[in-house]
Amino acid sequence: MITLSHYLILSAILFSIGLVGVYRRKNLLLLLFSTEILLNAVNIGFAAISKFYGDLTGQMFAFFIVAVAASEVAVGLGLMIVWYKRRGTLDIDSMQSMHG
Amino acid sequence: MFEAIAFYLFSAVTIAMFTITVMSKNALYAMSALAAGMIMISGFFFLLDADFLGVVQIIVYTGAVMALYAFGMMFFDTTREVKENIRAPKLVFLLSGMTALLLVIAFVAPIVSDHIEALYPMVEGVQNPQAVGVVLFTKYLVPFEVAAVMLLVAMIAGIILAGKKMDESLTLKIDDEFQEKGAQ
Amino acid sequence: MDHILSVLVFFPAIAGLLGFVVSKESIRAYGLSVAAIEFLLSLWLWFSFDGSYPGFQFVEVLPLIPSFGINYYLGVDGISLFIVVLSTFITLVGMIALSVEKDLKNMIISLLFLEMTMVGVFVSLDAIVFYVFWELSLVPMLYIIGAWGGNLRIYAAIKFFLYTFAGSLIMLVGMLVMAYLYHEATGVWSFSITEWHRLILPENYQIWLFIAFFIGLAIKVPMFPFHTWLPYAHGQAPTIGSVILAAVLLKMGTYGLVRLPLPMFPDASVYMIFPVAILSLIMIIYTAMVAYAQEDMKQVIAYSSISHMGVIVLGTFAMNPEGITGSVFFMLSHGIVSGALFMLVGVIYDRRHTKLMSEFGGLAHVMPRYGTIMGIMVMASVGLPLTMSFVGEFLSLAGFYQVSHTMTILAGTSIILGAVYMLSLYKKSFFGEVTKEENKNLKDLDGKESMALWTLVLVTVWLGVYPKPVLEPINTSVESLVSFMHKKAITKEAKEVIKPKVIEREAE
Amino acid sequence: METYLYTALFAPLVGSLFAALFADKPKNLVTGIATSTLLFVSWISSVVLLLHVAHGEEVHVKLMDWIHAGGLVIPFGFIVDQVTATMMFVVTTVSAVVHVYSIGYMDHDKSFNRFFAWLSAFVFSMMVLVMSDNFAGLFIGWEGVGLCSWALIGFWYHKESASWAANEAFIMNRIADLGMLIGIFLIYWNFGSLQYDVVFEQVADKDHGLLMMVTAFLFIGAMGKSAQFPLHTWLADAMEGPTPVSALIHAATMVTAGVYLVIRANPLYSVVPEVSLFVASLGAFVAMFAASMALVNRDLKRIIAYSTLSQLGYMFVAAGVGAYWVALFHLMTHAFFKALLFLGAGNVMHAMDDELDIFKMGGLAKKMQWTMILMTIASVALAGIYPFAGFFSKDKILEAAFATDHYVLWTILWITAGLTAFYSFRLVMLVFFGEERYKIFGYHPHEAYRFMLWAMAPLAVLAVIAGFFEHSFVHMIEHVLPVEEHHISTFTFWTLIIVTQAIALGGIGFAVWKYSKGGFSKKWEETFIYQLLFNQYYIPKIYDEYICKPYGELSRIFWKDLDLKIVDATVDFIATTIYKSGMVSRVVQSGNLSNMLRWMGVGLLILLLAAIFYSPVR
Repeated sequence: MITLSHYLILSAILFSIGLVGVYRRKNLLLLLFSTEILLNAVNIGFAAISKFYGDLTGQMFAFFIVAVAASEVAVGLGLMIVWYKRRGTLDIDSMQSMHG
Repeated sequence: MFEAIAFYLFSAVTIAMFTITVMSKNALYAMSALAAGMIMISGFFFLLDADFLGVVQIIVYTGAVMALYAFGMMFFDTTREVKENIRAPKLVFLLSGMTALLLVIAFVAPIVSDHIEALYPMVEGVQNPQAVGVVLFTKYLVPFEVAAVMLLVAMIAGIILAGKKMDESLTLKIDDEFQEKGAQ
Repeated sequence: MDHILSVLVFFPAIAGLLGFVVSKESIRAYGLSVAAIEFLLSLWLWFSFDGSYPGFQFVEVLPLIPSFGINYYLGVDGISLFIVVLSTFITLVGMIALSVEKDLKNMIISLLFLEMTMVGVFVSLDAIVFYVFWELSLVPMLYIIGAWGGNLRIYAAIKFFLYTFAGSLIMLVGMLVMAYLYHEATGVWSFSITEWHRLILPENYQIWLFIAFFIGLAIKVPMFPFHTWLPYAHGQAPTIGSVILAAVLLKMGTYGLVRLPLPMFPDASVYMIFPVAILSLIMIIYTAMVAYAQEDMKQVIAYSSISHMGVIVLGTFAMNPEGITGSVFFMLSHGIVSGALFMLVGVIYDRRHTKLMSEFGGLAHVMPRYGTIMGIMVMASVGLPLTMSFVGEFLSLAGFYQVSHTMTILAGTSIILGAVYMLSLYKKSFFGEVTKEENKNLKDLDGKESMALWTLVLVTVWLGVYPKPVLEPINTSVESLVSFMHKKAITKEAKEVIKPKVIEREAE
Repeated sequence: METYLYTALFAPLVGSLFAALFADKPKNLVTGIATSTLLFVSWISSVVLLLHVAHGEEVHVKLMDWIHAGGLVIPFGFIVDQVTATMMFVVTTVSAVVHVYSIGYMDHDKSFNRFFAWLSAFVFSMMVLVMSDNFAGLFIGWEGVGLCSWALIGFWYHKESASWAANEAFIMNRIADLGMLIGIFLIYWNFGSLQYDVVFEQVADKDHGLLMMVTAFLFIGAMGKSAQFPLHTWLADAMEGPTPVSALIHAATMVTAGVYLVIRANPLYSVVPEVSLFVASLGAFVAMFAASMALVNRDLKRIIAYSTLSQLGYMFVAAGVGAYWVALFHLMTHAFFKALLFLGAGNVMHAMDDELDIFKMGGLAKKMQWTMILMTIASVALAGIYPFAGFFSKDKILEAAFATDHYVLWTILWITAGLTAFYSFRLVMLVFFGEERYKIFGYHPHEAYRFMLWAMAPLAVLAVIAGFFEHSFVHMIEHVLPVEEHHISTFTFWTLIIVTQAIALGGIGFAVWKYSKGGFSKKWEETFIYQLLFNQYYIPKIYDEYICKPYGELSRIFWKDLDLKIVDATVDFIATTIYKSGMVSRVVQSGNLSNMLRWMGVGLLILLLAAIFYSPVR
């Protein structure tokens, strides 16, 4: 029987995979992919909780997360294109002007 | 039984796909794997009786987002292998592993106990999209509209950012100053 | 005029906002008239104040956050009334003597905002409102020091801001704990200071809370060893900044002592008399000596302020009507006298752009009228009878004498040491021959300076000779405060130390 | 009578304010005349009051409440009883004379108007001092005279020495004032009031130790104002002021305020013999101590200043042994002849272009006959020769000391009487007789204005005849002060008079004999004793070396080392520590997104740990 814990553990694992990506990726585009993984991992968690507690709120959150993710991609990609046109690279190490 | 099989199957595929996304050196592979993973995730949603969410997942992610990425990648040089200077890879796995472990511990020994009461319980006998629609357009109407506006704003922002006239924009000039400072 | 206090608080602020649209040429007249109206309003407040009633008058209550008992709660009693009048008066006088040329508009607008916060602190009876005005008062002052100050102005301004801000945060914690304890005791949330006064706490709670409040207030006073921001602030601030800082802002600390910890924690106050008195003594003697060593006229007066504030704190902790009345009166007189002294230094600074005493000498030949006023104010600062300061100093020390004989003698050295540094200041800059060529053709006081300064001289002498109109309302409120503290005290020592009026003393 | 009281009190104030209006204007004779006239008015009122109270009445008025706080009620109340009336008479007489005299003396001074403003202000303060009916009022006057004395000593403020002396006087007085203030506090908290009558009524029920404290602290105040050892140095330095000021303030009136205080508080002092004995002993010591310094000094005014000190010592002896009326009597006679002496010295200074060294004078009698006569009268009176005023009062002091069995005090005073006679005539001889040394230094002395001499005349008359009013004075004063009959035999009485007269005449004779022969040899000036006396027992130097300089030094250390380097540095240290920790941790802000993400991961990990192990919900 698949219980809530299964889903949550899956969600945790996917989230960790996303984290690995976020930590090790230097290419901005691929970094953005990793964040998508994070968001999706969380979405699974929400949907699962929504089901096992019989509450639609979880799904609602998942919807908004999807909406946020979509906007993020739109803006993020736009920024990346700008950056790439100017610098010819998407490597994070080249972006250090916020150096404190 | 069917559910268990489906769950494990989807899980395995999703994990594999996402791992490829994260580890692959080729951006095209990574993107394709990501798209596959997304579809598998929509499978989970169907399993979880969240039909509407599953559909949205496929349309938005696999359809819109991945298409966006695909178009975006056309701007970049994606045929080359991505060169990444990864520092302290062990640390990455350590951190992620620890986080995963802790999350799993947290979930296996549920801290959030059974006291949760459903705010908007699912109504028996009503189809999921219908129920979602009712809640979305009553309780979450304002956030929903805000999300809509946000998407609109994001869309316009994306158009402007990726638009043609960016060479003359203000950001460029400021950026040159940054470069000079960075050089110093 | 039921809302006279609100009008007093917000009129300058609204006028300040409108000031942005006033043209540059007429801004001085505009500022003057706003300050004058505000002063007249405060005079009206004074005249319609019932001096024989000890409690709060002109009370206004308006709920702000009812669920936490935070109200917009204003009121004045004899203790705060005159400090309010002092604030508006000093602002007006300072505005008259204002000699800033650069960004005059911004200066006047900041002054008006400052006036709002000053009046606000003294009339608010809700801890949160009090705290808000208390913190807001830092902002215009920060701006005044930072924008019109001397070479080290940024350092001085930031030091001033951070130091006092850190102190008041500790006080804020005290306030929150106090509110929590009030809630625990009564089940109701309240930030009303008058409600807090009624809450009787066990002694150990009192002591901790007292310390929290005391640190916040002590930095503002400033008590030794938290005093070092003051010389910098004074040294760098423009004249008007120093005047208001010394005359009114420092009084917030001592006023706070009378208003908050004393009636709230009578037992802790008695318990802490000794350490506080030791700090005050160090402050009196030590800073008086430091003042003597200074080379800069303004620094002498800055340190002398600290020394005098020590006497005020000592008088506050006398725990009898004589001492507390004296210390409240001394706040007023110190406000007027030190304000005048800073203004006087400003006069010479405007002419010579230096404040070093070694640059002067023989000024009495060149600027006789200036010398006369300076002489009067120096003597007032020294505490000569028939000036305002004497009344305050005499009563403060007399009050504290009941607490400790030896410590009063030590504190009394302030009258000697005060004479030492003030007279040597006067001697170095005004007596002797005119040695420097630049000093030979200095202009004497001009019209606006004379007007501002003579007003201050008149007030100093008038209230020195006939302090009754001011002393009586103060005394009425202080007497009820002290007998209230006496009734509220729970420990035996506190009951013994807090001595209400003689008649009540004998009745027991 | 109230009208007279207020007239006597406020006439000088009006004069002062009037003169102050012209303070920064050039000389205007009107100020001098107006203030003098007003003082004359005040004098008339005082005389009327004196005659009124002579038969045992009192005038007591209350102008208004001054301070009212808690249980402390201080009114502006004024009382004129016999003591006050005597003091008022002395003060107004001397000051009226001095005002008129000053019109001539300050003739050429550019700050003529300012001088009169301060002088009249001084008289007002002095009147407040003597007329108040409570200790706080007394303190107002007390500080007021101190202020005026400061302004008048430093009148010629362009001189460094003058402004220095002014500050010294003020600060020394302040030290004593602290004692007085403490005395006042003690009185308030134990007697519940500061009114004389209320306080004196309760003396009987109070603890002896308390009364000792009260009297001791009040006496500290008196010591400062009356320049008793160790606070005496300011008086000699105060001679930097214009001479009329020295005559009025530093001889006749202000310095006697201390004596007045002791006399006024006699109900307190008479019940504490310990303190009274101390007062008397200190008085006797100062009498001798000051006289010894006067012996060798070369400065005209300083000699007279030391003689003032010495005579104040006499007064304190009288007050200390319980003969309060004698002290007051001596205060009065002394005021007359000492003021006269100073004004005479003023004439000399004027004639000699402000030269003060008596060894540069000599033989002035020819040029300044009248001044010589007046000063000789004053000196004889000072020496205490019958029938001059000094005889009566000084003899009474010696008698009182002897009769109360204070033989040591008597001996000291007796010797001092000889010294007094000697130095007074040393002065007269060196200034007015002998070789005309001033010619060597090129001075052209001339007699003072006629009206100045006329102005001095009343004082001269009083210096001669005041003594004869002894009985009427006793008759009047016994209403308020204890007048004890001393039980000494007629034989002892006459012996004492003869012995005293003998030593005084001996002193005069020695001085006249020695200085008509040309004075002491140079060798004497090299002896240790001479040097010791000439340097005023090195006390000013000691004060300078061991009090002023260390104070200055300590102040500097407090400022530079303690305040800036420790207290402020601690604060700054806290600030810089926070700042530096920021500098250290800014490495985190490398601007590298990847690094920042990793830090975020660390934070997430920590939060998770906290959530699991420290979860509030279990």
